[in-house]
Amino acid sequence: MIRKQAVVYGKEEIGPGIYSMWLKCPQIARTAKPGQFVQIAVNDSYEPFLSRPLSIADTTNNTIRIIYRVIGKGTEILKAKKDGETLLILGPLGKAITPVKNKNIVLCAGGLGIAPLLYLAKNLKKNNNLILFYGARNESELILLKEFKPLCDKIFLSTDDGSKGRKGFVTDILFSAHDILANAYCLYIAGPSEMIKKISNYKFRLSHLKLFGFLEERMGCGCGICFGCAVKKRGNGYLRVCTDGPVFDLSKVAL
Amino acid sequence: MIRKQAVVYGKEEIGPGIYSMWLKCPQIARTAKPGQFVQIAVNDSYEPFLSRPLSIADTTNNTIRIIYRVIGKGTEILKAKKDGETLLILGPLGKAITPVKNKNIVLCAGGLGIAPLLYLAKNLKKNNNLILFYGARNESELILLKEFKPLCDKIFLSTDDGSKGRKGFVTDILFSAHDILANAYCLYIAGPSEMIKKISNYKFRLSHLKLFGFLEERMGCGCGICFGCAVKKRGNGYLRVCTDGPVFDLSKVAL
Amino acid sequence: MTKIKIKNLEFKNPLVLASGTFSFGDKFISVANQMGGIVTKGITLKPRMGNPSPRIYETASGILNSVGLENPGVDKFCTNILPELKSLKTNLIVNISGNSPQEFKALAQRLDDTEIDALEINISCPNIRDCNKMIGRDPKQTYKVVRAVRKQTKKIIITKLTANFIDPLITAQAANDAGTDAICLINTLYGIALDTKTGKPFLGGVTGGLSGPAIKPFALYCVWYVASRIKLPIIGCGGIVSAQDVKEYLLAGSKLVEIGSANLRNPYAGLEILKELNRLRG
Amino acid sequence: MTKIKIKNLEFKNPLVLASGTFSFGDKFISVANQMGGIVTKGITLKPRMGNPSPRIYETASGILNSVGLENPGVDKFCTNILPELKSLKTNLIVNISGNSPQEFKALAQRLDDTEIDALEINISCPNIRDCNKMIGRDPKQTYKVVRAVRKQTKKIIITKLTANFIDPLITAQAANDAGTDAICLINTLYGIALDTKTGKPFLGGVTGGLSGPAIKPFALYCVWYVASRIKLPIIGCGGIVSAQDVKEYLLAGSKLVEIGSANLRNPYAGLEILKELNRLRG
Ligand SMILES: Cc1cc2nc3c(=O)[nH]c(=O)nc-3n(C[C@H](O)[C@H](O)[C@H](O)COP(=O)(O)OP(=O)(O)OC[C@H]3O[C@@H](n4cnc5c(N)ncnc54)[C@H](O)[C@@H]3O)c2cc1C
Ligand SMILES: Cc1cc2nc3c(=O)[nH]c(=O)nc-3n(C[C@H](O)[C@H](O)[C@H](O)COP(=O)(O)OP(=O)(O)OC[C@H]3O[C@@H](n4cnc5c(N)ncnc54)[C@H](O)[C@@H]3O)c2cc1C
Ligand SMILES: Cc1cc2nc3c(=O)[nH]c(=O)nc-3n(C[C@H](O)[C@H](O)[C@H](O)COP(=O)(O)O)c2cc1C
Ligand SMILES: Cc1cc2nc3c(=O)[nH]c(=O)nc-3n(C[C@H](O)[C@H](O)[C@H](O)COP(=O)(O)O)c2cc1C
Ligand code: FES
Ligand code: FES
Repeated sequence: MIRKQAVVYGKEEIGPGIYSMWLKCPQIARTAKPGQFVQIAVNDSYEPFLSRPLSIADTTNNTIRIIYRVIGKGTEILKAKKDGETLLILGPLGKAITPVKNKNIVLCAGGLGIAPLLYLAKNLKKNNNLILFYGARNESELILLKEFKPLCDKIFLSTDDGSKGRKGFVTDILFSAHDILANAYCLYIAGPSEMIKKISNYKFRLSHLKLFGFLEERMGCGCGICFGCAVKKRGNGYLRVCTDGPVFDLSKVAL
Repeated sequence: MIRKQAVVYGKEEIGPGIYSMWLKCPQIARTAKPGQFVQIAVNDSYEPFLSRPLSIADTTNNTIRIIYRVIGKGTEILKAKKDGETLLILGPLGKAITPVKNKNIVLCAGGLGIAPLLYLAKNLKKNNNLILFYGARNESELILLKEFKPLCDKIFLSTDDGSKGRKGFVTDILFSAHDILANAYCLYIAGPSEMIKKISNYKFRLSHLKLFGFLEERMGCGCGICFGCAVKKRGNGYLRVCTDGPVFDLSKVAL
Repeated sequence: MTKIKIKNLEFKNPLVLASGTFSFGDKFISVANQMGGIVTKGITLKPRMGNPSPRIYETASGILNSVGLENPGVDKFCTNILPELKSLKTNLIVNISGNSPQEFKALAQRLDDTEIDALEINISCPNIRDCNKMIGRDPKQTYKVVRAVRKQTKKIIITKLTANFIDPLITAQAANDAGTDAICLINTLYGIALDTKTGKPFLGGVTGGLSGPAIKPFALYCVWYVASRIKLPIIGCGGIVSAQDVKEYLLAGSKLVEIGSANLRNPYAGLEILKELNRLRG
Repeated sequence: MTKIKIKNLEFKNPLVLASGTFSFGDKFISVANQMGGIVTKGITLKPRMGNPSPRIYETASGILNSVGLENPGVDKFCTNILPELKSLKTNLIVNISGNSPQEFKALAQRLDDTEIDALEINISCPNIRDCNKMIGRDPKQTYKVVRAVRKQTKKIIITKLTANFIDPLITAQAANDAGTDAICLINTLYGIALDTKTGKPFLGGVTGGLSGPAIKPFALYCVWYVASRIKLPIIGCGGIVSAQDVKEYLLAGSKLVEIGSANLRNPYAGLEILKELNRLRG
C-alpha cells in the first residue's frame, strides 16, 4: 500500500452522470488485484475532509481506472478534474479476490456495481467461463457493455423501465436462471446494498453455490486504522469492510 | 447593491502572482463608483466560508475589473477560475468617493493599493491634474504602469530593491516631494496598513492637505450587518470599513 | 404550512435571522420582511464600543468573531433606531445583554412599552472579559435574570442559552422555571486563534465566538438532547446554511430556527433558504 | 529541539497519534515509529463489539464517529496485540475506558507489568448510552477514577478530558489532585446528524463524537484556557492537520499534541506534519 500523486487522464462521461477516468500511478497499478479499491483525496483543502473510496475497475501496467457516479461533493470535484491534473490516492486497499480456474462463474451487477466486476471479469476470463447478469435504471445507464461482450459467454440484462433487456430488477432475471446457477461454482455480486441483501437471503436451494458480495460502507480511513466501516458477522461482532473486504463470502456476514 | 452571478473573462497574470480579471455583471458595473468594492463568494461550498472583499479597479458598461494578489485559499480559487466560469458577487459596496474638479490630486500607492487607484484616476482625470507616487517590491510588481501613463501628469516610482525608480519605500519619495504636496488639494493613499499609518501620522506641515486612505480590515459581511470591520474613530468608538469607508478622511480615524 | 406560534406570537415561517448577523433589522429590509422574524444585534443598557480590530477570523467551515456587543445602548436604540423599524413586516425580537438581573430588568422595562414583538435574553455571549462570569453558565443566575425580566414584561421572552462548559438542559430548566416562553440553542462556542508569527492571539478581543457550519453537529445535538427532555419551544441555531439544515433542526425538535453566519457570507441567505424550503415542501 | 518530557518519559518530538485513529499501533508502523508517541484505540475490561453501521458521517470540515470503543478487551489486547508492538520505536500509550473506578483499576492492574509507556484514561468518550453518565463530566468521579489508577500504577498517567457540558478546568484540577501526570484536551464533542429522508439519526450509534478541523478553534481555546490556570503538562488535541496547527497548540500552552482525524484522511499525516514542522523550525 502506498500514497501517491496520480495524474488523471482519459476522463469521459460513459453514462448519464457516470464518469470513467484513468489514474497514472505505477506503484499502485502494478500491485492492484480484483476486489481492491483506492482512497482518493479529492482536494488539498479539508472540505470535504475524508478521502473517497472507489473500486479499481481496471488496470494497465502504469494506471488504474475508476468509474464513478456523481452523487455529492467528492464526486462533483472528481468530475471537474481535467486530464493532466493530479489526485492523491492511497492504495491498493482491501483484500484481493483469490483467483480460481476452470469454473463457471456468475457475475451479478446492479448499477455502478458493474465497475469492480469489470476488473474481476478481465482477470477470471482466461481460465473460467463467465456469465453476467446486469441491471440498471435504463438503457443509458447500462455502461461497459462493449467491454463485457468479449469477456462473457452470456449476458442477461434488465432495466427498471424496460428500455433494454427484461423490465424489472436484475434479481428477477437472476432468480429465474436456476439452471445457470446450478452449474455455477460461485456468484460475485456488486451493487446496491439492498440488492446484495436480497440475493444473500434468497433460498437458492443450491448448497454448493458460493456467494461473494462487494460490500460498501461509510469509511473513515479505508485502511484499517479507524474501525469505522463495520459489517456484522454472522454470529457476533463486526468485520471491517476496508481490510476484511470489501468482497465478503456472504455466508460469513449478516446483512 | 445587488448579488448576482458574474461571468469571468479576460483573466491574465499582470505581475508575479498578481491577476487581473473582468466580471460581467451589468447591474453592478453601472452603479459602481471609485472607492467601492465587491464581495466575492469564491465557491459554492462553505470552505472558505466568507466572501472576499476586492476593490473595483475599473468598469465598463457591463463589467467590473478586479486585480488581486494570490495570498490564500480564496485568491487561490479565484486564480483557478477560467474565462466563462461564474462567481457570485455582491456589490457595489462601500461609499463612493465624492468627485472634485480643477484640483491637483496626488495618488499614493503601495503594492496592490494601485488597483483601486486606477478606477479613481480614470474618474478624476478629466477634470483634475493627477500625480502618482507608486512603490512596489520590485520592477515586476509595478503593475498597470501603461494604464496610468496617460492619466497622470507625473509618476514617481520606487522599489524596495531599486530595480526600478528610487530604491526604498514610496513614503520616502512622497515625503521628499514637499512642493508637489504644497500645491495639492488632497492625497489618496492605498496600500499596506503600515504605509497608510505612516503617512497619516506624518507631519506634513500643510494644513490644507486632505488625506484620504483606502483602509482594509478583516470583514464578515462587507455590507454593514455584522459590525465586524471596525476602525477606530479619532475620539471614541469605531467606524465600519465596509459602510463608512473603505475610503476614509484620515483626520477622522485613529490608525 | 401549519401555523407556528410561541404563545400568541405567530411566525409566518420558521426562519428567524440571528442576533448580531443582521444589524438591527434596519438593513436589507426586503429580506427581513419575508422571514418569520429578525433578532436585533445585542442591546445593552449603556452604549458599548465593542472590541478593537480584527474582530473576524475565518476558521475551517466557520468563523470566530469578537465584535463584543457594539451597540448604541438601549436609549439610543429606542429613540434613533426603533422608529425606523416601524414598517418591518416581520416579528421584531430585541436581543438584550447585561451583567446582572438588575440590568436585564432595566432593559426590559425600557423596551416594555415599545412595539417590539419579543425579547431575546442573551446570557451566552462569549465575548466578555471573564469567561467564567457568563451568566448562562450558572443556572441560578440564569433563573434570576429570566425571573427579573419576566416580572417586568408581558412580552414573549426567549432565553438564548450557551452550551459552553455547561449542560444546557440545566439552564433550560432554570429559564423554564423562571417563566421563559422559549429558549434559543445555541450561541457561539468559545474559540481562539493564535498568530504563529507574533505568538499572540489574532483577534482584538483575544478570544472569540465560534459559529458557522463547523458547529452544526454539536448545536443540533444540543437541540435534540434538550428537546427530548423538556417541554419548551426551542429555537435551534448554529451553522444553518441550507433548507436541509433547517429540516434537520426541525426534526431534532426545534420549532423555529435562527440563521446567523450564513447572512455574513450572503445577506440574501435567509431568502434563498426560504425558497428552497418551500420547494422541498412542495 | 529541546527535550520533551512528561515526568521521566521522553518524547522525541511533540507529535502523538490520537486514540481511535491509528488502530492499536499495529498498522503503518513506519509512521508510528517516527512519532513522539502513539495512543492505542480505547481498551476496555471486557471485549466490546462497538456500534452498528454507519459509524462515520462527514460534516463540514469534520467527522462524526460512533465507533463505540470496539476492542477485544484488555486480556486479548495483552496476549494477542501487545506482543506485536514490542518492536515499536516510539512511546506506546494505552487508552483505557471503563464505567467505574473499579474497572479502571482493574485495567491499570492488568497493564501494570506490561512494557507500555503510559496510560491514557479515557473518561470522555461521547459514544456511551447515557451522555450524562460520562465520567469526565463529573469532577468527583474523575477524581475517583484517576485516584484508583494512580494507586495501582507507577506508569505515566494522562487523563483525557472532555469539554462537553463541563468546564475542563474543574476536571483538570480533580485529575491533578488525584495524581495524574498530564491531561489531554479535548476528546470529541457531542454531535448528531439526522437523515431528512427517514427522519431518523444517521449514525448506527444514534449520536457521535465530532472531530476534525471544525472543532479546532474550540479545542485550542480549551487548551489555552486551562494552560494559563493550572500547572500540569497538557496534550492538545482537536483538528490538527498541519504544522501551523501544531505551532498554535504549542503557543497555547500544550507540551505535546495528538493528531486524530487527520490520520483518517491520510495515514501518513503524522509524518507529513512532522516534516513540515521540522522545516518551519529550520
Ligand atoms: C469499497 C467501496 C468501493 C466503492 N466503489 C465505487 C465505485 O467504483 N464507483 C462508485 O461510483 N462508487 C463507489 N463507491 C461509493 C463511493 O465511495 C461514493 O459514491 C462516494 O464516496 C460518494 O462521495 P460524494 O462525496 O460524491 O458523496 P457524498 O454523499 O457527499 O459523500 C458523503 C460521505 O459519504 C460517503 N459515501 C457516500 N456514498 C457512499 C457509499 N455508497 N458507500 C460508502 N460511502 C459513501 C462518502 O465517501 C463521504 O464520506 C464505493 C464505496 C466503497 C466503500
Ligand atoms: C475593502 C477591501 C478592498 C480590497 N481590495 C483588494 C484588491 O483590490 N486587491 C487585492 O489583492 N486585495 C484586496 N483586498 C484584500 C483582500 O480582501 C485579501 O487579499 C483577500 O481577501 C485574501 O483572501 P485569501 O482567501 O486569498 O487569503 P486568506 O489569508 O486565506 O484569507 C483569510 C481571511 O482573511 C481575510 N483577509 C486576508 N487578507 C486580508 C486583507 N488584507 N484585508 C482584509 N481581509 C483580509 C480574507 O478575506 C479571509 O476572510 C481588499 C480588502 C478590503 C477589505
Ligand atoms: C458576527 C456575529 C455577531 C454576533 N452577535 C451576537 C449578539 O449580539 N447577540 C447574540 O445573542 N448572539 C450573537 N451572535 C451569535 C449568533 O446569533 C448565533 O447564535 C451564532 O452565530 C450561531 O449561529 P450560526 O452558526 O448560524 O452563526 C453573533 C454571531 C456572529 C457571527
Ligand atoms: C474514529 C475515531 C475513533 C476514536 N476513538 C477514540 C477512543 O477509542 N478513545 C479516545 O480516547 N478517543 C477516541 N477518539 C477521539 C480522538 O482521539 C481525538 O480526541 C478527537 O478525534 C479529536 O481530535 P481530532 O480532531 O484530531 O480528530 C476517536 C476519534 C475518532 C475520529
Ligand atoms: S474505514 Fe477505517 S477501518 Fe475501515
Ligand atoms: S464587514 Fe460586516 S459590518 Fe463591515
